[in-house]
Amino acid sequence: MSEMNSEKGEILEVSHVNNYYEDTGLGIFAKRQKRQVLSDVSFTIHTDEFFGLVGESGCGKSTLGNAILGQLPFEGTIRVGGMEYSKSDRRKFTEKVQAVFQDPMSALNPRMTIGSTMREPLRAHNIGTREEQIRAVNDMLEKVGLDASYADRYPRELSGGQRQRVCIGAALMLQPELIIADEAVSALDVSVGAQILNLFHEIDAGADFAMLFISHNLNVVYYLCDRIAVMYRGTIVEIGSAEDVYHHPVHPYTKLLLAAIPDFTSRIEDDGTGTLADIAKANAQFEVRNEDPEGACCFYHRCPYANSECLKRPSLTAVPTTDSEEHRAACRLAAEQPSAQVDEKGSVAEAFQSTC
Amino acid sequence: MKSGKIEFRIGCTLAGIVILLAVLSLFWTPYGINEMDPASRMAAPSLQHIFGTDNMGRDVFSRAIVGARFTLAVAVSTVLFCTLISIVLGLLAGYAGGWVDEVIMRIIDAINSFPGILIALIMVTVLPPGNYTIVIALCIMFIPSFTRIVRTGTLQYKNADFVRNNRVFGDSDLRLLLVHIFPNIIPLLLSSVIVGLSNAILAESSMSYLGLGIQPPAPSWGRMLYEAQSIIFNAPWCALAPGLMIVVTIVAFNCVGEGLRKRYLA
Amino acid sequence: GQSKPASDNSVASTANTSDATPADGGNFVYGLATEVDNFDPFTATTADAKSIYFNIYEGLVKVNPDGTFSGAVASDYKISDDAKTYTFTLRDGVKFHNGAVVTTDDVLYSIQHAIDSGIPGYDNVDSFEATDDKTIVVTLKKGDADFLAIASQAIIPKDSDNQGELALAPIGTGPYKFASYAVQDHVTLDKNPDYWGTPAHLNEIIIRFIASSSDLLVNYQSGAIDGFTANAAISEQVDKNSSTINVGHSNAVQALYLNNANTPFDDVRVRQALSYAVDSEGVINTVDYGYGTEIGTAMIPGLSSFFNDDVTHAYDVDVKKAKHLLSDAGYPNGFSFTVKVPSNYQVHLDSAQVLVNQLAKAGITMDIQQVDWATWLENVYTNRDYDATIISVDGSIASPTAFLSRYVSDAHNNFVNFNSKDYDAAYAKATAAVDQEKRVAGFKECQKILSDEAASVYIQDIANNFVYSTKFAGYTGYPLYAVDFASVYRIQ
Amino acid sequence: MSESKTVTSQNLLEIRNLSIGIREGDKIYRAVDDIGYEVAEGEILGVVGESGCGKTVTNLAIMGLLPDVLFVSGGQILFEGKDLAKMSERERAAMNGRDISMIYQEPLTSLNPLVKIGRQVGEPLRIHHKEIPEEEITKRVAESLREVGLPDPEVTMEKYPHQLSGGQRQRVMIAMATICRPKLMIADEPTTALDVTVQAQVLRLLKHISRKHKMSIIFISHDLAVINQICDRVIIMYAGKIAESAPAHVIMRHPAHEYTKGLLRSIPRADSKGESLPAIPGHVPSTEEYRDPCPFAPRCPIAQDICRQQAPDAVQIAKDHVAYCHFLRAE
Amino acid sequence: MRYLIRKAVILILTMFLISLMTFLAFHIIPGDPAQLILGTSASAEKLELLRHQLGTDLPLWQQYTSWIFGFFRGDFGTSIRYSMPVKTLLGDRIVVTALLGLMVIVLTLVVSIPLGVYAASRRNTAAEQVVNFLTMIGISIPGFFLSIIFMWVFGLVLHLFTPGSYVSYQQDFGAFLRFMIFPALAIAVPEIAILTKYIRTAMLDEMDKDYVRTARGKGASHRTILYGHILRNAIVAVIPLIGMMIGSIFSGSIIVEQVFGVPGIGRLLISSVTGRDFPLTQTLVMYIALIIVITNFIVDILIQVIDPRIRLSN
Ligand SMILES: Nc1ncnc2c1ncn2[C@@H]1O[C@H](COP(=O)(O)OP(=O)(O)OP(=O)(O)O)[C@@H](O)[C@H]1O
Ligand SMILES: Nc1ncnc2c1ncn2[C@@H]1O[C@H](COP(=O)(O)OP(=O)(O)OP(=O)(O)O)[C@@H](O)[C@H]1O
Ligand SMILES: [Mg+2]
Ligand SMILES: [Mg+2]
Repeated sequence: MSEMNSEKGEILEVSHVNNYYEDTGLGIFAKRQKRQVLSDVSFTIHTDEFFGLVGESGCGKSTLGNAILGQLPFEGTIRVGGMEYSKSDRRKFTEKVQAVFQDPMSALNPRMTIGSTMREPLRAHNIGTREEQIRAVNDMLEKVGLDASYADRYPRELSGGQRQRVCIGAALMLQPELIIADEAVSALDVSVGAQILNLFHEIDAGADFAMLFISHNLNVVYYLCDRIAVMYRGTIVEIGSAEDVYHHPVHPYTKLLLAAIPDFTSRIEDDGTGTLADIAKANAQFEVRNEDPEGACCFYHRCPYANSECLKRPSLTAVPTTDSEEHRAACRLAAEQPSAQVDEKGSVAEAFQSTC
Repeated sequence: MKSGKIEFRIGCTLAGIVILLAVLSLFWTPYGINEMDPASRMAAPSLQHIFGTDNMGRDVFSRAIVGARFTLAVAVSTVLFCTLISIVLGLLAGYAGGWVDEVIMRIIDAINSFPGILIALIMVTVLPPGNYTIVIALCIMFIPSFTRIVRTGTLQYKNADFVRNNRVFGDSDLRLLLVHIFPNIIPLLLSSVIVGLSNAILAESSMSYLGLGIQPPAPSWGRMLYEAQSIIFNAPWCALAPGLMIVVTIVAFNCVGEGLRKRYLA
Repeated sequence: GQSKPASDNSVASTANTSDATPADGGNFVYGLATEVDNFDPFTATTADAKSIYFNIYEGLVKVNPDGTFSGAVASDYKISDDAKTYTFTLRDGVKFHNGAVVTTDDVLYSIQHAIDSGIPGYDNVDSFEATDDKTIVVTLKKGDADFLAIASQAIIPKDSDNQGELALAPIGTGPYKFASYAVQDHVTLDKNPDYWGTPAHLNEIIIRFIASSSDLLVNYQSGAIDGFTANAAISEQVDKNSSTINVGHSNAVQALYLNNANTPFDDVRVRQALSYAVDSEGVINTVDYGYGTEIGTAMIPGLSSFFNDDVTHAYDVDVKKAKHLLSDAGYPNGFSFTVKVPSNYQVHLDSAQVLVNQLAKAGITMDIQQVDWATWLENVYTNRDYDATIISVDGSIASPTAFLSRYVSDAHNNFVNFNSKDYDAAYAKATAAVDQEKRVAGFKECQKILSDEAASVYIQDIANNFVYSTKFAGYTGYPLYAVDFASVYRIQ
Repeated sequence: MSESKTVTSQNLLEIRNLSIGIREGDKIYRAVDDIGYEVAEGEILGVVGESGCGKTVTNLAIMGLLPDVLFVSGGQILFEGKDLAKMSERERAAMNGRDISMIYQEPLTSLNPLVKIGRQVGEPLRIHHKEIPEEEITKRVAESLREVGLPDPEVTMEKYPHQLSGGQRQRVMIAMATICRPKLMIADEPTTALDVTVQAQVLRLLKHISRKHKMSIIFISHDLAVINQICDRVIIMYAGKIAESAPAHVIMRHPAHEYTKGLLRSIPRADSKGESLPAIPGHVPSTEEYRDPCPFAPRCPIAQDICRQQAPDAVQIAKDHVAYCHFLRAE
Repeated sequence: MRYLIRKAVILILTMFLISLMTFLAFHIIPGDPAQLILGTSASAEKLELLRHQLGTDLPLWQQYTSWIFGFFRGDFGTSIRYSMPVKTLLGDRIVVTALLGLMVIVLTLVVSIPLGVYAASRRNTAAEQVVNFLTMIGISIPGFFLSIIFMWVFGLVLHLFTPGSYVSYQQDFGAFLRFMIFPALAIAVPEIAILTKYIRTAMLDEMDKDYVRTARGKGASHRTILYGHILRNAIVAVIPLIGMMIGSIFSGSIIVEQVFGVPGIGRLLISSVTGRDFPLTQTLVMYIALIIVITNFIVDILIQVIDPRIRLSN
């Protein structure tokens, strides 16, 4: 909550954000219905902090990112540097927050030169003369690892990694206090993605800004971020320092996520002699429990530990056994389960299997 | 793409020839377009009259190339005006959405379901006389389809990643529309505009055919065709010359449009 | 005779029809470029409709091919010396198409209906009565030698048209009776077997409505129709070996009508200049293939006894004189004006295009503006909101008054706004005259004034040719626009 | 453990000196340049490489499904000893779906949106086994849907692709690809579009099916970790050429080629937090760009002049371990 | 349901707008039906009388409301020009035009679907080029020029039919069809060309889709892939065009009916406009608009029926 870490200062404050999409339903007889995408999302990002948001596809990560950018209507409050978005104040707001999106192929206007695109933020905010703007663009190109000659090129002449550099450069032009990076490396090749991650590292060292880094790859988030939030079905299920969440996960979903990450130490073994039932059992941890009652814990339908207590949605509670107060999880087990050095990944899977 | 290029070239060549003839007619025609000679009426094509003469003894070739001028002038100005209006309407409807979109689209729908001939007739009778009333009539008939194109394009780009990106940069709505969305619709629009040119030629000739077009003695191809109808048996060249000119021109524009479409949308 | 016999004009006919033997029976498909939408002889006014119902209805008297009149429903008539009392004797055994015998009641009803319907000329009827069951006496307010023409108005059964029922179900006494009608498609007429006079040869006449006169041609060439009436530009296109062309007149005055109330046409010198600049013969040759008849005044040559041929060449083309007159009138460099031409008449559009050339020689620029017929009627004819127009004006009856009355200053249909005290006086004098010679002289005088004043630029009486297949023969023309199917027969 | 699975002697598929050209206007580029590898019966072969290096194209060539602008410009594709590249389209069609099948990266677009799942899954049977009656096909479809772990096959059969989740669609694709029990299945990035949890299921399933039915799989991915999970042997491709090929555990532990090394290093791992990743500088050349004889030369830390003059030969580093680099010595 | 209601409201709104537009248009353009009927020799009193009979002397709003109330009662008024109830007048002609339209649609579908599929299946061959060339020409020929040419070539030169000898469908349906095939063809040629082109393009677009590759990967035959997989998807993309086609078939029939002398509603529309026959024109315009609007509505539904993605998912 707000009382903690106040000395550090908050750049982003998200409190009790709910968001709905109207399902227009194209069908003739389709009913219009509201579908909740974000439910009661609250967290803060401190100045100069890299904050990671992970979760499976469709859980609402991008929706949250867009809500913060003021591109979507939502309920609740979001403050960036103490300021709420309003259409009339869009300019001032955008000075504080900028974004880098997933697909560098489509994020640049194909009919504008790189230089022109990068000047766009300055132009929009009437910063400097033409010459000053051009100089600033050249400096920024340099900073993101491209030379000034790229200013005259068109996006189609650049590789994916180069384009993502341009996007990052453009986002930095206004020296924002917060950058939202939505899957900024997911579309890139491994080797190029690494370059971009490095770039984020470098500019982090040089400039003063916080970042909301959205990704579905826990490894990447852990690598880059100071703090991590795990989202499931529009709810934050676990939040804490990168170390705590990655190494001492509390929420079953976080554990599942970690267990599913393919790594270099284990291999899937199967001699083909088993039955389909064996496979089913092995996959059980991923299978869907048929019931998904209203108002229950969002993970109820997949949770091996679920019991009747879980029919009431738990709120984020601090995990007691950690040294850091910051570590919180939305699970009944959060309070009772010792999170320190719990299980290895293998045993998580077992836990999942044994209950199904 | 290669095939697009070939079409584009063929189209440009044909269109070039037609336009050249039209321009030529500004300075020179073999005979006056209203120069009549009853003695040599309905003369078959010959060296004197390469497309023959019509029932009043006028040189069909001269009339056909001057007709090119009128027909093209009508087509070009129609498409020009209508594009300008449609751009405004389409961008507005697409970008603003909501009731603005609803109102614009309903009117467009109504115009679309309204017989074109009636629109033409109204315009021609209501507006002050002049060759370009037909332009306004055609314009109204063409606005729905063009507006749709612009609107669809706008909708397509309204939420495009790069537009969203620039919105985050702090660009104003107007700038987003004019600098980021509109230029990207241009290729789509351009090929439609060129196809629209040929539709305008078709429509102009249909209107002239119904007596609603260019005022005589100025020839337009539609008018020439109409006048040639009664002598088609004895002087088929009078109908074939403007008819084929229309076909060639439309093929030319369609080729150019197709070529452009393939080049930019492939 | 009042008109040159039509056969005199049949120059274009190459097939020798006189040898052919007539045969009764068969049908004839006639193409009409407009629609007959109304068969009520009291309300229908389109020339095409009249040309068709000529075959269905008859009046007390009926016009002859030479322009004279002879008895129809009436077998006999007597005209008093002062031309004020007309006595008609009903013909015996004339039957309507519905089988009823024509009685004096029917005739009285018809006359009253004509008066009620405002048929021109009937306003002059003072009283009418049946003195016995065969005799009808009509008394006029003032003597009118032309009343016979007026008395050719249809006789219809008593009470048959109180609500305009005849429009769709005509009943007359003519050689053909109405059989069926399909909107915009065709009308069928059947032979009237009970006809009192020489019965028709053909059993059935199908009149097909065709969208335009050029389509007439196509349909004729394809064999879909057997005959049609059209101007020379169309009729000249047919194959002359298999067609008979009966050259006739449209019996209408084609002119470049000038709005005498508008500048510069309020200046007689300007109007005269235009008349000198225009070469009617050129128009006739170019547009009408030489078939039209040149005129110099508002009278058709068909009414030959009244036609003032002296003024025909009063304004033979003289560009110098035209220019001279123009500079006198204050237009040394010419001027420009717009001519409104109804777009449904290709002849007039073509004529206009020829005139553009001719007037240009005298330094006058004429811009053509096509208007649709309804617009023309409202703007040009009714509201007189125009400078000039090209049109053919016809007479509703075969009488000089039909052509000349509209030039009287306060005539409701004086759409050219002609205003001449001399003319008004001359016209009054002519119509008052009972004596035929005086009448002729009076009307000729009127025409002379129109010519002198150059009320408009009179061009021609356009040729209106009846074209039909050589499988048929016998067609006879009239000085009215009428198509007499009864005269046509199939050749064996 | 995993080391136990090695290549059997019998090669199901052998690719020799395969080159694939791209026709673009009047120009011809090379998408794949003189590559060769083999797949043993029952083996899972991983193909790794960055985007555009030619993974998909190579495998489309095996299926005979190259788009019009691409063509096999040289080499052989031997399947059970017969050269696929020389076969007529008809002969190819007879094998596709029956002997060789393929699953694709994008499970949504790879299914016909207007056709019910049941029909689509049963289609290979309908095509290749016309003798099987319709009820039997329905039964087999249900069976194979159950096999890929889709609950309620009868219900699923009546659904349309858009009514299924990504993971379910991918499993439908697998059911479709295996229904005729092919000898070789090509899986082109089958898990890239899926969430990690779903990915784990699909990998497990593929492995099971391969082992159970002795089916060979060519598994394409750009994620080395995924490859490591299920593959027996791995081929590393770079810019249309093969860089290295070895058993999976060897590649992961003892990479020989500089590209492979770089690739492995640039993956963020738990222990690299806070450090700068040793990323490979530069980018993969596109097909239109000039490529050095060793295409990796511009990005290679140890590149010398020779790399820009001469293509490296295959160097047999160990049994089953081959790399293409001038600076490697055979052991 | 909401969708249906919304659509219905929009439909009514559009129709209302159209009726208002027609009405206003009619009172803006010059031309007095009474004058048209009575011609140049009519007297002022006669005109006044007729205007009163026709009701054209009433205030505008009264004329409109009386028309619209009549319309809702199913009374479309009496044609001024033909002095017949509009309903009677329309009866036959709607059938004629509908039959004509139907012939055009059948011709178009029968020719363009196989042709489009064929062209697409022969991608980059001479055959495709020939089809492309033909469609290009087909699109470029003005309908009336084509009609004139048909009339000339088929009617006058080859004597395949007799221009002008329209036979009513009630009289002899065979002869009716034989005659109508040419006007139908004159309208259909450009439509065939357009549809062929669209089908070809849609097929080509679909051919590059992944599911086609899947089908080929299963070993499906060329034919199965073309007709079983691609065509259905291509048709989904083409269906919206059919809505537009109805409109252009109508415009086409206006001219073609005029040229070939077919007594359908196209020809009636022209004469009703030139005759300032307000009740007739208004009804015709409403009728045509209704057909176009309803067609688009049907197309909407059709797409939903064919495309399960848009269909109700329950
Ligand atoms: N414009 C929209 N209209 C309706 N529903 C939407 C819209 N955009 C997103 N959604 C729905 O909202 C949910 C969250 O979407 P969101 O894009 O935020 O997910 P995400 O976590 O970013 O997923 P991914 O990892 O795939 O990007 C999804 O279920 C999606 O279907
Ligand atoms: N249809 C095509 N037209 C032109 N070039 C193509 C086409 N398909 C592939 N290519 C080119 O061939 C090369 C190899 O493409 P391929 O699809 O095999 O790459 P990939 O390794 O599968 O990449 P990814 O990981 O992105 O799927 C690329 O450079 C690509 O540009
Ligand atoms: Mg997202
Ligand atoms: Mg690929």
